[in-house]
Amino acid sequence: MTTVAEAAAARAAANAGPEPVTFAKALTTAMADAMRADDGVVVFGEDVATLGGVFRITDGLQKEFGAQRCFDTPLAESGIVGMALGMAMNGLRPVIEMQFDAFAYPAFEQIASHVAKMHNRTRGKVTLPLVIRVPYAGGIGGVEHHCDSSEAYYAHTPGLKVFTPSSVADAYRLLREAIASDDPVVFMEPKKLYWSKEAVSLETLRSEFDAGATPRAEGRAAVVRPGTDATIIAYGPAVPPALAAAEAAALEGRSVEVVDVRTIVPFDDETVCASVRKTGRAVVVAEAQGFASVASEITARVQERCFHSLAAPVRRVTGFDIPFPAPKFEHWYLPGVDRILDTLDELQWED
Amino acid sequence: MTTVAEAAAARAAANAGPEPVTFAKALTTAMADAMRADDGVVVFGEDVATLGGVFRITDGLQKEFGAQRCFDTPLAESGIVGMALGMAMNGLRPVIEMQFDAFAYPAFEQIASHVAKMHNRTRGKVTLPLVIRVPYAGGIGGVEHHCDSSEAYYAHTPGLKVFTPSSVADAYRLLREAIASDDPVVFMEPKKLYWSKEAVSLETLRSEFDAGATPRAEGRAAVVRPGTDATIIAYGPAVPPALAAAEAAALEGRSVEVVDVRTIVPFDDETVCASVRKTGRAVVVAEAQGFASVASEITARVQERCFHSLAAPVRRVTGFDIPFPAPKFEHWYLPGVDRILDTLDELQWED
Amino acid sequence: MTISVSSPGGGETSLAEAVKNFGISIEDYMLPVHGQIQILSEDGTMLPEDRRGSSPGHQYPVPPDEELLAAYRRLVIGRRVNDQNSALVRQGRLAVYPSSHGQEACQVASALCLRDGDWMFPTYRDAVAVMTRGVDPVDVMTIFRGDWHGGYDPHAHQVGIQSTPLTTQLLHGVGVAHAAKLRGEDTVVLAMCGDGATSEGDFHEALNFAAVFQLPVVFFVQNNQYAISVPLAHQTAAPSLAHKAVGYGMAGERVDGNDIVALLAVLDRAVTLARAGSGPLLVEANTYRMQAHTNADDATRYRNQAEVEAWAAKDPLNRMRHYLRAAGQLTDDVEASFARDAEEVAQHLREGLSGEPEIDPQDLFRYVFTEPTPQLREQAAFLADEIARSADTAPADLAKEH
Amino acid sequence: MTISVSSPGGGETSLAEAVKNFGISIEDYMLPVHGQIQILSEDGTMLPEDRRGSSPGHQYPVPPDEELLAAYRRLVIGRRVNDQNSALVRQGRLAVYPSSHGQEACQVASALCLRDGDWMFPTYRDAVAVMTRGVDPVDVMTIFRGDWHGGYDPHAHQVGIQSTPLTTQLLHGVGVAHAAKLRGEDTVVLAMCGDGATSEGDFHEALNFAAVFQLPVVFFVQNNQYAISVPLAHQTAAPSLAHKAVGYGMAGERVDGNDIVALLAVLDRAVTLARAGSGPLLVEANTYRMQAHTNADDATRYRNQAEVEAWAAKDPLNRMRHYLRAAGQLTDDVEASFARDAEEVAQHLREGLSGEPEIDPQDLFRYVFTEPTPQLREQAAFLADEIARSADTAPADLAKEH
Ligand SMILES: Cc1ncc(C[n+]2csc(CCOP(=O)(O)OP(=O)(O)O)c2C)c(N)n1
Ligand SMILES: Cc1ncc(C[n+]2csc(CCOP(=O)(O)OP(=O)(O)O)c2C)c(N)n1
Ligand SMILES: [Mg+2]
Ligand SMILES: [Mg+2]
Repeated sequence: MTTVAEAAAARAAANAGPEPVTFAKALTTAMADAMRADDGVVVFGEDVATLGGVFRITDGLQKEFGAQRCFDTPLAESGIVGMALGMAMNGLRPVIEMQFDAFAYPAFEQIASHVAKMHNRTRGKVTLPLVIRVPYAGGIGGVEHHCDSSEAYYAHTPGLKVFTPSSVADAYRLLREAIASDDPVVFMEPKKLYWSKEAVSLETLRSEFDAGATPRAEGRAAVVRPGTDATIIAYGPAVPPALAAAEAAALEGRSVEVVDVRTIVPFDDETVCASVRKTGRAVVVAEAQGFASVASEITARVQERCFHSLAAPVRRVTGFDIPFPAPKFEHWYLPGVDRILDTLDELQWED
Repeated sequence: MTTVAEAAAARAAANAGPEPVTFAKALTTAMADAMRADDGVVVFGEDVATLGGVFRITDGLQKEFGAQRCFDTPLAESGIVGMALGMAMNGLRPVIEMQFDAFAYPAFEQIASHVAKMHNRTRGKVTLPLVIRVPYAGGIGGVEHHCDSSEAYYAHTPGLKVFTPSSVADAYRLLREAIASDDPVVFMEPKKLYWSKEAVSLETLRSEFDAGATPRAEGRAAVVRPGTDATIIAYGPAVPPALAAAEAAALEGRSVEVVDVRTIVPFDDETVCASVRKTGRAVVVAEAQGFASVASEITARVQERCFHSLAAPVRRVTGFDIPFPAPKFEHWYLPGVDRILDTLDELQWED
Repeated sequence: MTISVSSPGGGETSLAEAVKNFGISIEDYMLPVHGQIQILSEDGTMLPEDRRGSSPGHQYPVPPDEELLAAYRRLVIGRRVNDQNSALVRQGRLAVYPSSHGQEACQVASALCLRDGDWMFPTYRDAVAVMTRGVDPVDVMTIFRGDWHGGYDPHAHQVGIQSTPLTTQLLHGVGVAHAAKLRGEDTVVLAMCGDGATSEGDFHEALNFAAVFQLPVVFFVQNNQYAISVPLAHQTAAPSLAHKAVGYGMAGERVDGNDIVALLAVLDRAVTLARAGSGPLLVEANTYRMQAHTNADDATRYRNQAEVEAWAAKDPLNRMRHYLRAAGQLTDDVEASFARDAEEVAQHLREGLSGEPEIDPQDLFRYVFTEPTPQLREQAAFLADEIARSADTAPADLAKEH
Repeated sequence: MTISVSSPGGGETSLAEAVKNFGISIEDYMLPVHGQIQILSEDGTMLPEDRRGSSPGHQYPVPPDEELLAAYRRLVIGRRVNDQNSALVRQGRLAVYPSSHGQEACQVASALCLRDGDWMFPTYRDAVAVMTRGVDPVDVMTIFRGDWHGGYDPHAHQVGIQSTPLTTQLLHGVGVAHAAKLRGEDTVVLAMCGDGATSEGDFHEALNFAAVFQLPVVFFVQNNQYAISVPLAHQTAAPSLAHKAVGYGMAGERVDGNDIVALLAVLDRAVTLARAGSGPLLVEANTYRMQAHTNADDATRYRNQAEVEAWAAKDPLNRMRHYLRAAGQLTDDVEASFARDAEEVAQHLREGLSGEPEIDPQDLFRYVFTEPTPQLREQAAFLADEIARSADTAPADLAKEH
């Protein structure tokens, strides 16, 4: 809740204050700052060193920190995660990149059976300060296997934290927090937001983070647009269409609050439920296929916790239960403003 | 709904009619019958041939059908699934065994990126009649990695069907259907039920199946106990405690209907919603950790579809969001009768 | 279906047999030649037999000149296809194209070494191989145009989908070969991947399964020296990728991947051995990815022009052209006719990819399963309704969508 | 932390260096000896040097007799531990125990070849190795008693958890070695797996990563001929598992896994080479799983008694015992004292595993993360409440649970 003002300010104030910064730049800066602050932080993966990553998110890190702290590995994702686990056991804080969402699947056993379980299995004797960065979801016209929304696989796996920023400021903040965390974090980066820009000051974010001036974003959803009539709960790539839908709804006289989940695990029941109890109506928006998804979870817990405040069932706007479609079909798949507005319309306003 | 009578009969009539048969025997017989009926059916995996599987589910198949149709592979799950995919492309109907739930994870990329997508990707030109058998869930005092409930990973992946029987008759029927299906089926076998027995006639089931006499179980939930006051929705290993809870509730004067989902994908909204609309109260019971799970999905869709019939929020009784615990802790983890009864009690009966 | 052949696990026998056949040690059978097989020199002259890099147990018949001429025609078409597709990307007609420019000899040889009934399992970069095998070039481009995940029927030409998840397709090839073997068919499978892909676990599992079940699979690695930006030295510390065969009890071969003569000789022999029951083989072709990984990549960030130029001098087309001209096979007329054939394919591509493809949103739900589930039917109806409603309020030409 | 050593990818250099050091070819460096290294004959006599299976570049110093005596003591204890644990399973004190009976020489040598600061990454079957490394035997049994997933602190003895998902732990060992190398520490990692496990993709990825980054990891494969019911011939068609080293540019070794002298010699050399910067090595020990996979398994379903008996004749304890007695090292007194030491460990196990362990249900939520999430706090409270309520209605002795 603390970031309402900030986020609104950042999003709106493009005409004054700091220069616009891309989401990608915020991520790169977060890694560089973390590497400067702690020389145990190492970055590796496929094409992250010389090339700076296929999305250039690790650009410049090898140059500044050398080939020992930012390096390319052989092409093997299970190898990357398994080796990172060992390095985390032995005093380092690896930040690893999976090149695309679906290309993290070869590492699924290492992630689900070891990364998620090592701390618990050893009664806390082994901690794994390890960040697995996963560029995810669609909206970029990518071919098959390059646009999966895989967050549910991780969110369903006990022992993993799952973060997913939707704003430039959160990209910086959440990645710093993920790297600083002693728990393994799967860090889901909405690819389509990499080139989005906001006027935020990375210097300010850095000094705030270093000073511990801002409360942790982990476990705190952000009310990114206040409203009174209904709540949209969204995360990652679904936040921009959610905000746009709220804006459009406002023109029709409906005041819609938008909550950005930010960290799926741990989940912020407090902020989400406070909003829904206030508005009495809720729509959950997520890009992933809906069946047995994070959106299902949010829907289920909101109705469990806010049942008597609800004027209508909690509704979902998600991807269809189909493999992510080819580029030319993408626009029919992605939850867009109209679909969200239609769903808002159906929340039994006549009652 | 068609199986209400049958299931009730089968479960009750242990004193008359056919000899008790184990769940394991029903599965073995289903495979043998399928192999007899279609010589394209091949069975392979780790230790399935000479040994007959660590649970003996494939016992005798190599002996009857030879080493070409039932054989052991090198120890590599991705290899097993990937090779099975190629064999399915080339005219066979592989039935493969993953030795334990968590040991299917090395195959996750093959399953999620290929098995689930090949039919769609090729506009239906390639069909994959492939069954991936996964012994799953706990209740057997197994050590780590041997008791995961992994159904949500598959159910969330579009393109996979997910079956999970809870009765001996369904073990036979659903496995025959899975093998006969032209779509890939992840066949989840509750380990703790392998040694459960029911008085059913495998001969009758066989001739019914071969004659197409019974309607398909795929996509049809079964009302395994009728009731009027509340509905318990469960599947796989959660069905027996659900039935026991319903029985206990009956002693307290509450008539609880129990719906066995049977096939998670495709899901039977019709039967589930008809029950909940009738009773007005619902509890979803599943052994898997609850977060972003199949139970979340069922909860979400029931409240979406039955909101105005609900006298109380749909509640969940699931595993905790922790790695599956060590044997001596298991009883605290598994959703048991008391926990289900407690939850039933909380469904705002006073309203 | 009748399953007829012998049981898996015959590893030792087959190695022993190979050794007997060639009169060499097991290690000599498995180990690739120390250099690589090369038949045509870089300036296009045929090397004397004792300078081709072969050694006992590794001998290769040279294909007749007519075959070489036909292969050259394919090279010319392949090069034209690569360059046409790259142009189509620049014109916005294709979203992306991973070009095999420079690797055309590998592409052509992988198709020509197979006969009808054999299977090929290609990657995203093997479009030219797939076309050479007979698939309509426009259909091959569907994935890169973005109107579906793939545009051809794998069964029609016995060509697997062009796989993106690296190395996964090798296992599919192993499965296809296994099914064929169980039925007693003499299908050979050519399973293709890149140098980077050899690092994935599935590479290991595929080679091992093929070796243990003694399947007729030729694993063909196009070592183009890079996996996107990562050079071979970061993929392996082995003397060559072909050395990996040893760990599976398999024979490994190295071949000059810009020498179509050597490629045909080596792959033909491998396919023949595999068909005769030798078990699987691994062939590594040394070649070079002359262009960036895809149009989205900037190769200047990780390699220098001198390296690229050194490889340009080894161009597979030039070499073959010089040889065939010197041999009197390639006259000006023939060359002109090849150019025309190439231009025809290019034109077919341009035309086929010129308009916007007709697409039907309901296809989204049609092929997920053999029959849509109730949930998919609901979702299909939801989308149809949404489109219908938006058509009511939108320009008329959108109305055709439903 | 200061990172000080050179960058990864130095594969070629290190191979070339090895070749220079030993004056042999690259292939001869990588290929395992054609037979296997054996120093002690099956009847317990020391073989002459030219009959130990070694070849140029593969020479091994024999450890002094005192070391062999100490190793024998460990063998005696290891055997006793195996048999005691199997008995505890029969008595219901342990849920399961995968015994290394017959493999004790491998178990003991893997612990003895390491020094303080080195790491071991064992499997579920390597309990004796873990104990020999210094972990309390009762703590090692926690996983098999079922009161937690593991009972020891991996950092306390630099021993990874006993891994169940096959081969996954090799990569953890690679990571530990990599971190140490980046800090300039001279840690060596012994990464252990079985014959069956070599078929998994992670085996490939681990060996390749170690080779490419030139890490000081000794991969130690206990080839006990079976993966549950599946014999070696169904795992691989290679002449030996050690041949797999070649594909990574690594040296492979075969050693008699029932000969503790050869094992110590080979592993000591491997650890020394690795510490000196040779890069990783692969050692395959040929041994035999004398008992069923675990107590839950029935080995008579897939192997015959004659095979078991043939291996019984090669028992690692007998061989060492004969040698040491002949050498005058092993007197009756010494032998009696070893038996007492073994009995002491057995008694410690019996006592430590006699009662029901105290367990706290709240532990379920304590270690999932470094701090419980709000959701876990809720669930913890839910369970505490449930237990409290059931205690109200249940026998008093359950009340202590919260
Ligand atoms: C499992 C997986 N991981 C990562 C990627 C992303 N990726 C696509 S191509 C490529 C490089 C492949 O290199 P190589 O195998 O040498 O083939 P080339 O592109 O050179 O033909 C990578 C890393 C992928 N497609 N699949
Ligand atoms: C990834 C994975 N797949 C399957 C299993 C089940 N499993 C446990 S032990 C075993 C056999 C292992 O054989 P090997 O590697 O030779 O070791 P050994 O038991 O002989 O010591 C199998 C298949 C597992 N533990 N992990
Ligand atoms: Mg390459
Ligand atoms: Mg073994």
